[in-house]
Amino acid sequence: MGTVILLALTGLGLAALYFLVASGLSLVFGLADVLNFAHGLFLGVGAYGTWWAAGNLPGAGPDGFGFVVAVAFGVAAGTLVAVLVELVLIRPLYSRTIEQVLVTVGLSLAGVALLQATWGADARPFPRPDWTRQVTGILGAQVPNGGLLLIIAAVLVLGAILAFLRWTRYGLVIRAGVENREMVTALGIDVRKAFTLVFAIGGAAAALAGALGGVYFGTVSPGQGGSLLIFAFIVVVIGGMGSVVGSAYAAVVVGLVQQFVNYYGTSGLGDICVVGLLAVVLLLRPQGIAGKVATA
Amino acid sequence: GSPQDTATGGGDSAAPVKVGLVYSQSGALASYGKQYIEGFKAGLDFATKGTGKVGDRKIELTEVDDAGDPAKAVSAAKDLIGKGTKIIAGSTASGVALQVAPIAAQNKVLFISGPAATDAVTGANKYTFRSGRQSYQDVVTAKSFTGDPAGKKVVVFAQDGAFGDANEAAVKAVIGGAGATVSSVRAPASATEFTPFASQIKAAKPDLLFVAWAGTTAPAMWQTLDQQGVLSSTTVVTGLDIRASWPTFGAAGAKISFLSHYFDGASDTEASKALKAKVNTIDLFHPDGFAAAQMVVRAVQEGGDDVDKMVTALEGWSFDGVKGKMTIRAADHALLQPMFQAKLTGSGTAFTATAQKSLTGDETAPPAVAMKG
Amino acid sequence: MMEPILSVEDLSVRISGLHILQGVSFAVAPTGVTVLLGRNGVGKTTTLRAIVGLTPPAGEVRGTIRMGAQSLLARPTHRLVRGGLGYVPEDRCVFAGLTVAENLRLAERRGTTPAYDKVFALFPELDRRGRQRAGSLSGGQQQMLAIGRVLLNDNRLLLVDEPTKGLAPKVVTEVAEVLERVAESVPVLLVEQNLAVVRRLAKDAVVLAAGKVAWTGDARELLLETALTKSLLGVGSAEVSH
Amino acid sequence: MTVIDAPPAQVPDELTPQRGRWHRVRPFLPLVALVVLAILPYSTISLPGIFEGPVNSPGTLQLLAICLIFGGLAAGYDLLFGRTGMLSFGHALYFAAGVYGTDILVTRAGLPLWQAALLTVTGGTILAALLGAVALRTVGIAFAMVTLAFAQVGAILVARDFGGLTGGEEGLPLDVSGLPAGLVGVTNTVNLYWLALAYLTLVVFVVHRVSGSPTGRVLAGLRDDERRIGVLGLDPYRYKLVAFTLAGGLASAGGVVYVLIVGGASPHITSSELTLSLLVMVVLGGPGTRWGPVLGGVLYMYLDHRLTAFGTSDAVDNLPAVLSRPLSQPLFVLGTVFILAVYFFPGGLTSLAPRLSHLTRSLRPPR
Amino acid sequence: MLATRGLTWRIGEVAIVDSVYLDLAPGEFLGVIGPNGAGKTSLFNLITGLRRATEGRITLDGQDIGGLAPHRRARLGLGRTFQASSVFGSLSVRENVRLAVQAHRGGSMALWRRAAADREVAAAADAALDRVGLAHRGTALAGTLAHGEKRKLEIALLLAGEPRVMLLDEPMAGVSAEDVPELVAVIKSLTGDSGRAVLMVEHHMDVILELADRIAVMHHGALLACDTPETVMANPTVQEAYLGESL
Ligand SMILES: Nc1ncnc2c1ncn2[C@@H]1O[C@H](COP(=O)(O)OP(=O)(O)OP(=O)(O)O)[C@@H](O)[C@H]1O
Ligand SMILES: Nc1ncnc2c1ncn2[C@@H]1O[C@H](COP(=O)(O)OP(=O)(O)OP(=O)(O)O)[C@@H](O)[C@H]1O
Ligand SMILES: [Mg+2]
Ligand SMILES: [Mg+2]
Repeated sequence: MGTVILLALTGLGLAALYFLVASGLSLVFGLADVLNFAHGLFLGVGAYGTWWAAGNLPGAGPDGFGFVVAVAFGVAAGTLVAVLVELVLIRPLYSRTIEQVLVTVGLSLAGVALLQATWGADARPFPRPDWTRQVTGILGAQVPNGGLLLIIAAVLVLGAILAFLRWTRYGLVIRAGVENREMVTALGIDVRKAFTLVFAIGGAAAALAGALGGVYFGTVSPGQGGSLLIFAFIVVVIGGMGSVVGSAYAAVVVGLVQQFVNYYGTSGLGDICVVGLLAVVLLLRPQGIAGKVATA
Repeated sequence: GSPQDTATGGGDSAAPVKVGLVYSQSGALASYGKQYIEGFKAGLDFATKGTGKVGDRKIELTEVDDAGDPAKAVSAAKDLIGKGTKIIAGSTASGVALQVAPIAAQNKVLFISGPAATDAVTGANKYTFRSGRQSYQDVVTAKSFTGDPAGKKVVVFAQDGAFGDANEAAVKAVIGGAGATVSSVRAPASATEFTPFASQIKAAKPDLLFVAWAGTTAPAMWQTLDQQGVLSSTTVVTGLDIRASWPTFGAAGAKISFLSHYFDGASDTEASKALKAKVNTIDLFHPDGFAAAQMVVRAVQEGGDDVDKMVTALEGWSFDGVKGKMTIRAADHALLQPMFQAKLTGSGTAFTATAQKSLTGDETAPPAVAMKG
Repeated sequence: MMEPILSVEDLSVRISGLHILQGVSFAVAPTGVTVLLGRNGVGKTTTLRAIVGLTPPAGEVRGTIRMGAQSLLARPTHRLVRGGLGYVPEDRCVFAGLTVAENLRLAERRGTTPAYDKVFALFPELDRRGRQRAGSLSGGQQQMLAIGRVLLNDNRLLLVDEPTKGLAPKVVTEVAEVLERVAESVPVLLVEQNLAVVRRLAKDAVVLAAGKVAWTGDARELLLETALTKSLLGVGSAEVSH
Repeated sequence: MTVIDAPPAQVPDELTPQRGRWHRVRPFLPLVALVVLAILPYSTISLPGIFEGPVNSPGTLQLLAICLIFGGLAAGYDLLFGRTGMLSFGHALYFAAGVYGTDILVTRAGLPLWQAALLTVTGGTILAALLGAVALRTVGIAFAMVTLAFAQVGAILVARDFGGLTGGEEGLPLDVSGLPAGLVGVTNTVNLYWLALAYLTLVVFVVHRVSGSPTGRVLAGLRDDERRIGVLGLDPYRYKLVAFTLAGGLASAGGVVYVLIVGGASPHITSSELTLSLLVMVVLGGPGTRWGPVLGGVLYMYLDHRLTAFGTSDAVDNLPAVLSRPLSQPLFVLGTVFILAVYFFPGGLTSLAPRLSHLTRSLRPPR
Repeated sequence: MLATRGLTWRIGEVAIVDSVYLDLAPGEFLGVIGPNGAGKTSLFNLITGLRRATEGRITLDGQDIGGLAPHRRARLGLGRTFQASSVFGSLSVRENVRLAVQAHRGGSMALWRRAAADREVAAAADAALDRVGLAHRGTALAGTLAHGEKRKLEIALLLAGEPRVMLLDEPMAGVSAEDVPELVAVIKSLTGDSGRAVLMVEHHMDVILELADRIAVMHHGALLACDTPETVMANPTVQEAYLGESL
């Protein structure tokens, strides 16, 4: 029983991490229709930003309120980079999907290399409050606090994004803009601003994922973002493009499947199961769990 | 010109000797590569007494970055060989070493593999040597933590893939062969969540846990093992990685018994002093570069431009390296060398390793394998 | 003639090397409907799009376009529209993935009260189908939505590109009536192929031919003179009046 | 009857045939290029900065061979992506099948090379047909993801090293003892180069023939509007499957040649990054064009290999640290090149040609 | 020739197409009119197989084709145009039509023949282009055509397939007044010869009246009437629901 609970809760922690990465990806991918391979870079910026702030920024530190300041700095850095990327690189390329791929792939290569050139290839210990290293006993299972922190953060991010889409017009503007940017402008809306905002939010979510991922892994390294990305992509696609709620469901499914299969099956089977799940879901429902059928 | 032209090296007794160093300057193993080349330069200085010459002949180094990609390394090796290079050293990654070794044999040039730990380099062919340690020697060192293995339960926790396979096989041979029951828990190298594996290990209740894990997820893995109480319930042995990784163990570090290839202060040899004078703090792979340079100098001294003579000169040669007495076993070119047990203490970013015990090259000698080619 | 609401002078548009408009000049009266005529491919749509600033990035626009004293060239489309330039595009361009209600909501402008009652009175269908996705509307329904969403706001000038295309005769009549009523308060620049509609609505006419203005003047005059309609529009006046 | 003339027929620039001598020479240019490439190894010219040694040195030939292979791979991938509009993220799988298939059959099973190659290409083609048959039930991004998923399973299987077949992350060096002597050893690098050139020629020829064939016309139609193809009476699925299988077969043939050139298999080639880089190559060169993907592939691989040397060169080392640190990271330079390419030659490298000829024409004094 | 029996398409509760019984005789020209949203395009989609009917049968020459994929139906001689022009935007106008001709001549998988060398296909394509008056635009990319030109290209694509049953969805929409008579003549010529049957949705009443042998009126998915033009035009419901008062 304890094992099942432990696996379920740690699986949810993993799911939360996937969701944090996927949420920004899903927003940018689903709403702005940009296949953003540079998402891992935003993650890296968030992680390194937090790491740097904790060591160098006055008022920030590895513990207590200082840690909150450090994370805030990391998120701000990630957001800033995302906004700059959108303004300078992506803006001229909307609806030119293929060029976007080239630019974002280029960006992820160059960005990660830049992180490596600046801070070296080795993993650095990540500053984090001591309690995140401890465990909490829940029904006989020793659940790592880092995972619980991820779950809480994921729920908050989910709520915030849903509120943004529901209570502001931006969700509408962006969905419309993806279909036909020109026509949105012809209705008197500055669609460019809306897309920048999407990138900002996507970047912020990614940077937060980077910072909390640092807490979870205990280290920060240049390639960390990229390695999470593939599962995040899978989550986005299983969940349905652009559906943040779908991503949340998918993240939970993927996290739990991985965890339980890895325990009860043989090694590596967890990954294969997730990949198989992706194929099966798409073959049965090409639009993903929560995606809508595309119009003719 | 003819498409089959290659430059013919040497002949002239005063011409410089070309040595190609193909290793990772960029990519994931860049810091291993950096240590290797620092070690190599210090070693060259040491072995040539600061002249950089063997006899009248200057050692001319060509460094090429393979970025950890065997394809690039092979291209570089072919390029070097085409230009008349008779000695190639380097290979930070095992995959690179394994693919460069056959190239060396096909073209009859000397190849001295670097930090690559795979056992398969040993005995790969007549022209391939190694200047670092191999996985098997790690495992033998790990065995020294168990006392009498008979009747004990040993679990190997390793990544999927060849590195994990080799470690598992070595543990089965070394510790299992001595009477322990060995089982294994394997995880994908890409895993990010280790609780299932920690639970499996815990359920197995081992007397000794041998962990063979490399890569950026290692800290998360150790934290999970610690959190799930694995570290405090049994003896855990693993290899001590480069210094940069030490702080990532955090509190878990104190609960682990480390086997070590090398760390600063593990030995007090002439060579280690010379090396320390150059690099301040010796790290894991400095000795490999150092030994490679010593072997290069020996090969040139005895063999001149004749690769076969170089091979004969190296086979069976013993020398005083950074780690202590090193011997190149003639049968399979294994490099017999001392290994160490270590303890990690400290906190924050300041950790120190202290030697517990050292094992001689003979104690950690891997079984001889047949030369493949 | 009163001061025109919109004046286009020597407008020339090139798109990826093709000289599509070659010095077009005309004016739109401050009241009533001015109709832009011409056969397929002469550049009617291109003209309207140049006015709202929607020439594709590969295009190049020269000349002057003014609304009142203000030059419209080089101002971003969304500013122009907020400044009171309503545009109903040729192929409707409703947002297929959004519901009808969302399509309308999108057209609301900040700081003004959207005239939903007016729109729903004109097109009750839009009220009834609020939750249907616009992509699944029939062609005619989509056209209603496209016009409806522009009428939510007050405009100083409407640009309407072939609004009756693909509509049932009854709806054509309805749309014509709507435009007639709209034109009482807002001037309209209309592109239209249905000459019956033109006859009913148009006050002034501009005929394009091969990227140039071939004729401007009173629409009635154009449609009554058989010779003129025949030479400019390729149809006899008999066909005009069905 | 009317005063209105129909608008003059407007023909996009690139479709207007260019008159003159040039026009007559053009069809033979590929042949000339092929001949030049084939006799290249007989030249001893040194191109300092571009290649390490003379053109006929083994290092240079090896680099060229790898570039040519990837030129061919990119051209094959373009059959899917540029010409049919199928965005596959799993193309690396068929290449890897070629590499590992040959390697395992030669090294582990001890088959002679020609048998191993034949079996591998057949197997790779069948694999592509089978997986394509499943994946093509989806379209668009879903298709991309299903193909990615299949490739990912391949990558996991290689990494798992079942039965020690693949060598896991360490890769599997090719056992050359059974290989023809002409393919072994540095002095024979030139033969590998010719092999690579032959592969490239084969792929370009096949892709060219296929896209000029009636089927190619259908594929081009599929790229624009699949529904319409169905209504015209053609089965979209069948045509897409043929393109997918053909591209898969070409990729596995590329794998066979590659494993000979590199002398082994390593798991790099199973990664999704490889597919992504195929996509980058195609886009860099110009999708759907005859030479674009080839140029893109060659340039990509050239940069990928040469930038490591650039990063460690003195010129870079002597720069101030702010510049030299990032510049010594090959991937930084490569990534930056991609980004700049998009803004400076949108439409790919091949789009440069008409622009250059435009430039030369406008520079030429009017006659 | 073509017959539908109780053809119905429901989305949820709503019947978009509601139990339609239609019969099309060889050589017949049947006009379909009805208010916007009546389900005319949907009916076409069901017949050509782009949508699957929820109930009812479709037969072509007595053979049930309800379960066939769109391309199978097309091969049996069913051709259509789309209300929103759907042409191959990145191909030239001429290639568009050649593709259609080639599709008609047999969809065998020829990978090695040179497509451009097929004179017959080229000739047939040029003939079709000529017929709709687009010959002078042959080299333009179809995506850059003006709206009306795309309509003509649609018809050329249809002609190229030489279908036995043709479904035209508002072919006149957006065609400039000058070109209407020309296009009407083209469509008229389609039926004149062979035993071809045409089903045409159109809102231009004059065009319908000129061409159609019978007119079917759809309303709310159902067939309101299907009779001679005179009878239909006299029907008060049609007057009220569809025609309204003339301009
Ligand atoms: N993006 C473009 N690229 C190239 N040519 C274009 C582009 N847009 C329009 N054209 C060309 O410009 C010409 C005028 O097109 P436009 O759409 O303005 O005609 P129109 O008068 O609105 O015709 P219609 O009555 O058919 O709608 C056409 O020949 C068309 O092919
Ligand atoms: N996928 C769908 N989901 C929901 N409703 C749909 C869908 N497709 C069509 N409809 C509805 O079915 C009705 C019939 O649409 P259809 O396009 O067949 O009309 P039509 O008769 O062709 O009209 P028009 O003359 O305007 O083109 C419309 O009310 C439309 O909104
Ligand atoms: Mg138009
Ligand atoms: Mg319709």
